[in-house]
Amino acid sequence: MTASVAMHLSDGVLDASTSVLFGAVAVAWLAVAAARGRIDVDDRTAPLAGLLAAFLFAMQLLNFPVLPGVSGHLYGGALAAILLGPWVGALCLSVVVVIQALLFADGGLTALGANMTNMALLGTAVGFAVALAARGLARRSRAGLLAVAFLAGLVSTVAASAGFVVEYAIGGQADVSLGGLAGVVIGVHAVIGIGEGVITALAVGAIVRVRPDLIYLVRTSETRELVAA
Amino acid sequence: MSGGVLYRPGDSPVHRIPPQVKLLAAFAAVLGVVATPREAFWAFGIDLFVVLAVWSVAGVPVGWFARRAVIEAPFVLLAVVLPFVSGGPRVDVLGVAVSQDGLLAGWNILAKGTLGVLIALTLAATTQPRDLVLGLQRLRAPAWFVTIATLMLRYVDVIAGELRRTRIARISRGDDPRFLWQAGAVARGAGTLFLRSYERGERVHRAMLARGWAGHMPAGPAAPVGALRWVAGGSPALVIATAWAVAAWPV
Amino acid sequence: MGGGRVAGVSALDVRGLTYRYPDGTAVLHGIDLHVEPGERVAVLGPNGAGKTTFVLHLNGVLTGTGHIEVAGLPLSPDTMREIRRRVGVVFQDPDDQLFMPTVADDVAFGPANFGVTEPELGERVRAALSAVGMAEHADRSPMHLSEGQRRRVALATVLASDPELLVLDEPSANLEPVARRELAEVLLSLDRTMLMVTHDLPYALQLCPRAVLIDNGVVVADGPTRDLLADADLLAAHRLELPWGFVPQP
Amino acid sequence: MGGGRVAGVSALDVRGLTYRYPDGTAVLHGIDLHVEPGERVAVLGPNGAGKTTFVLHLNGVLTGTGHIEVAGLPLSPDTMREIRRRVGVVFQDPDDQLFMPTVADDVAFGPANFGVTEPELGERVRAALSAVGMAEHADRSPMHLSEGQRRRVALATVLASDPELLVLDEPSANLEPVARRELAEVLLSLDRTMLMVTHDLPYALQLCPRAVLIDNGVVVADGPTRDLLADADLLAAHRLELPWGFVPQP
Ligand SMILES: Nc1ncnc2c1ncn2[C@@H]1O[C@H](COP(=O)(O)OP(=O)(O)OP(=O)(O)O)[C@@H](O)[C@H]1O
Ligand SMILES: Nc1ncnc2c1ncn2[C@@H]1O[C@H](COP(=O)(O)OP(=O)(O)OP(=O)(O)O)[C@@H](O)[C@H]1O
Ligand SMILES: [Mg+2]
Ligand SMILES: [Mg+2]
Repeated sequence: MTASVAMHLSDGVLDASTSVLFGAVAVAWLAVAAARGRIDVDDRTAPLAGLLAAFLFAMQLLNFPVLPGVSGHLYGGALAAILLGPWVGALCLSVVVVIQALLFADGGLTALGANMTNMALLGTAVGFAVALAARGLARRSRAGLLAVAFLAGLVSTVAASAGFVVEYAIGGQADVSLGGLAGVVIGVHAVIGIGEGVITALAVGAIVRVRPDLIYLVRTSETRELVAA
Repeated sequence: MSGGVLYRPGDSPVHRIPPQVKLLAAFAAVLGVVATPREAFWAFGIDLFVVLAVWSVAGVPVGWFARRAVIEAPFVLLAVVLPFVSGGPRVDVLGVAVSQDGLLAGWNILAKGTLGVLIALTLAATTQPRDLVLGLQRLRAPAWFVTIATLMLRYVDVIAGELRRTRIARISRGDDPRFLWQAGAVARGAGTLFLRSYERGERVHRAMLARGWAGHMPAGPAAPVGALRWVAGGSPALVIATAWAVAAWPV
Repeated sequence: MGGGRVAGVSALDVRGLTYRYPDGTAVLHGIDLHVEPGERVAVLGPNGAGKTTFVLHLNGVLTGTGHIEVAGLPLSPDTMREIRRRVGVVFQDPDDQLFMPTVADDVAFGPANFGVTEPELGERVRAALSAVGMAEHADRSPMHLSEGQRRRVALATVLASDPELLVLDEPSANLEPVARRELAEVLLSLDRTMLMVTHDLPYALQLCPRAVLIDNGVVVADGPTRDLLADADLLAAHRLELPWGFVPQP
Repeated sequence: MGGGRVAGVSALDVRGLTYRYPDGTAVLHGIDLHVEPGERVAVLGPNGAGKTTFVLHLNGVLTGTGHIEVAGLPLSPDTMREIRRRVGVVFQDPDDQLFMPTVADDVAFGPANFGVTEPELGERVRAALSAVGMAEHADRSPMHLSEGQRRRVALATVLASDPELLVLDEPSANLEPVARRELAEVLLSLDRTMLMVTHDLPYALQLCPRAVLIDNGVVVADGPTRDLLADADLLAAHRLELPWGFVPQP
């Protein structure tokens, strides 16, 4: 069983009103994202978003071994943010979360709002914030870009799990010690985040070598130097 | 996606319900389950009965669902742990003192989570992936959603195809296929696979554009769904909602 | 079929087309080409000359710099959809062209997008599949066909859209000899403006009265196919030659 | 080059090979074929006859029922690796063959797996790429080549492994005419046992003294290529015919 599946909340963990609340949060955020990041069928954002969605989805199907005994799948918040930017990235991942719930029953239908908030929205937003903050480093060299990708992957995973803790604090169905819960959940995801960071960095590294034009973070500027590096 | 991962081809009345009806019914049913007070044990019994009835009409064996339901395992763990770590008054279960509130909370997650997974699996088992997207489109999902979801389902095939091609190419030239599945190779291969699939996906996307695709399939005049079919398709959700209403009614 | 042709307007007008791939490879260096309505033009040239890259510009799949006009309509983001309705491109690799779950769905995709509805849609699909001899495979998955069968389905997807300008990139590759001849007969019977990329010089001579030779991203020769193929020096300079055993008929 | 040949052992021996694809399509219905060391055999047949499916059995990519023996070694899970060293298959679609980040890496992949080390490895890569005229593209990504260029690299990947039995599925498709002739010269100079699937009958006649005709999953004719191609009724019955303008030389 993959540890990161745990981030897909199932039905019944949150009460009905909290589920609806986060459904509203997700819809509002996505409305903003749709207005800011355009999916234009004629340019490359559409196929890139579709392919990244399919890729994350397929990685889950394959359930490939990360370490002996531990299998996992990329959850992709930082990768989406780096390749597509924060807005289209959020749109892309929300499709993944919805389709996973509908096709695999992965994550409860009533928990969709909360799951989208954590993985599609917090994950990409925080991943992008980290990458943006370190953009200078990312543009300096290939190694810098990889380091930034790693960091973004790590932090965004932890941020998504923190979202779960907040939701549980608002509408959790049992009174457990929040401190303890936060410690366990965030601790586990810090470890998972290392794997996420490594894979994010490897993927970005492979892409920048051949198709630097696909990377939103550097697309606008000094891509040539990066290729040369 | 041509096959569909959990889809079980069939021609039962459940398969034939229009996808938009099925989607709404599934959401309503899960919402009904989640809103039901956790002490109303009988209501969950009715819910389970409804789900079983739908399966028998759909002709999908119970064992199939049981195997797929393990996706929920991490939360079962949470449900089992809760009675031990929660606060509040304690009760004795088999000689062990556990939190009464925790016990109920654990039961709550177990019952609602399981029912939720079973309902979602019912949807997945009886609906083609592309029909799901069509259903969402008819329910007025935003255009960006339909576009990304449509491309995504196409591209799952592209990725699977590229994976298969790469594997054949490798073993034909003396690679040991087992090595492909070792940790390092997979991690490194993921980037290459991504690019390879992206570039083929890009060409497929061009082919779709070249033949006039504009982000979604012309949905055509969707055969209007008569009131009767809405009622038939929605009846399981209706029963679950009734159970909820009775259970939640302040007496 | 077709659309009324406006007198004096050429079917295709390309001027100064240049293109560079995202990875930096510069491929087209100023292509000029002018095609009259009803002409059938062969596009010849060595491997890597830029023929496919050129062809992908004709319906806006790639966008370089320069001017492209189809039947008087300049290609721009606004006219893209209308241009795509007018121009049908059969890609060199059928795997790039086929993506629907069944052969029939795939052939229906284009016309459906351009607004053709049942019952005409079904009729078009049947006609296109019969024209390439694949009617009996309508319900199979395109991924489970042989290479030559996929090529034929790819052709059917474009025939079904009934475009005014038909662009074919190596249409006869991987076809069995009889299918190859039948394709020639279908194409001749269509009476449509046509651009055909091919390495098969006798096939070009058989089908296209006019030929252009592209090398290194520019048009290096343009004239009657018969004359081009008779110019042994020209051919040799661009890695072309008539095949072993071929004797041009008088 | 090659390995010493054991006298009296045939290069390839296939008996009663049958195969059905996972989706239920039965394709091979008992193929029998016997090839002597050094023979060059053309494999002809209409689209969908099962030629590619047959060829993919020769190095164990597909596994049907029946008996396959390469140079005396029966194909089985234990001998698979050794068989793959001996048999080099050039796939019909070069995309199925190429997967490494650069052309040079891709060509080196096979020999490196079979234990060839530097400096011989580099030498083999250079030789194979020169043989197909792609040496100057060694450091590019195979994904960014034209169709014909990919075809040539695919061929180089197999030549570099120096197999005893060379199997080519439509090697001349999408090649420019000169590359096509040069390929013929390379293949003739190799002096290797060879099986070549092709729809190009003159090419088959030029390269292969013997031909087998496969249709509907069985071998329906086997004999000197010249005789097969002279039998117009046989050809017509299996959707084959000599191309327009081709005049067999005496
Ligand atoms: N996706 C790509 N990225 C970068 N370069 C490319 C790409 N596709 C093709 N090229 C290069 O562009 C040049 C022209 O390619 P193109 O496919 O247009 O050739 P072509 O004339 O169609 O050749 P062929 O007869 O082999 O099909 C070649 O040098 C090729 O290597
Ligand atoms: N993956 C597959 N799954 C199911 N059927 C397949 C698959 N691949 C091929 N077929 C079918 O098997 C038959 C033989 O296919 P094959 O590719 O061997 O033909 P071929 O003789 O190589 O044809 P061509 O000359 O067109 O390359 C065809 O009817 C084809 O539709
Ligand atoms: Mg080409
Ligand atoms: Mg074949």
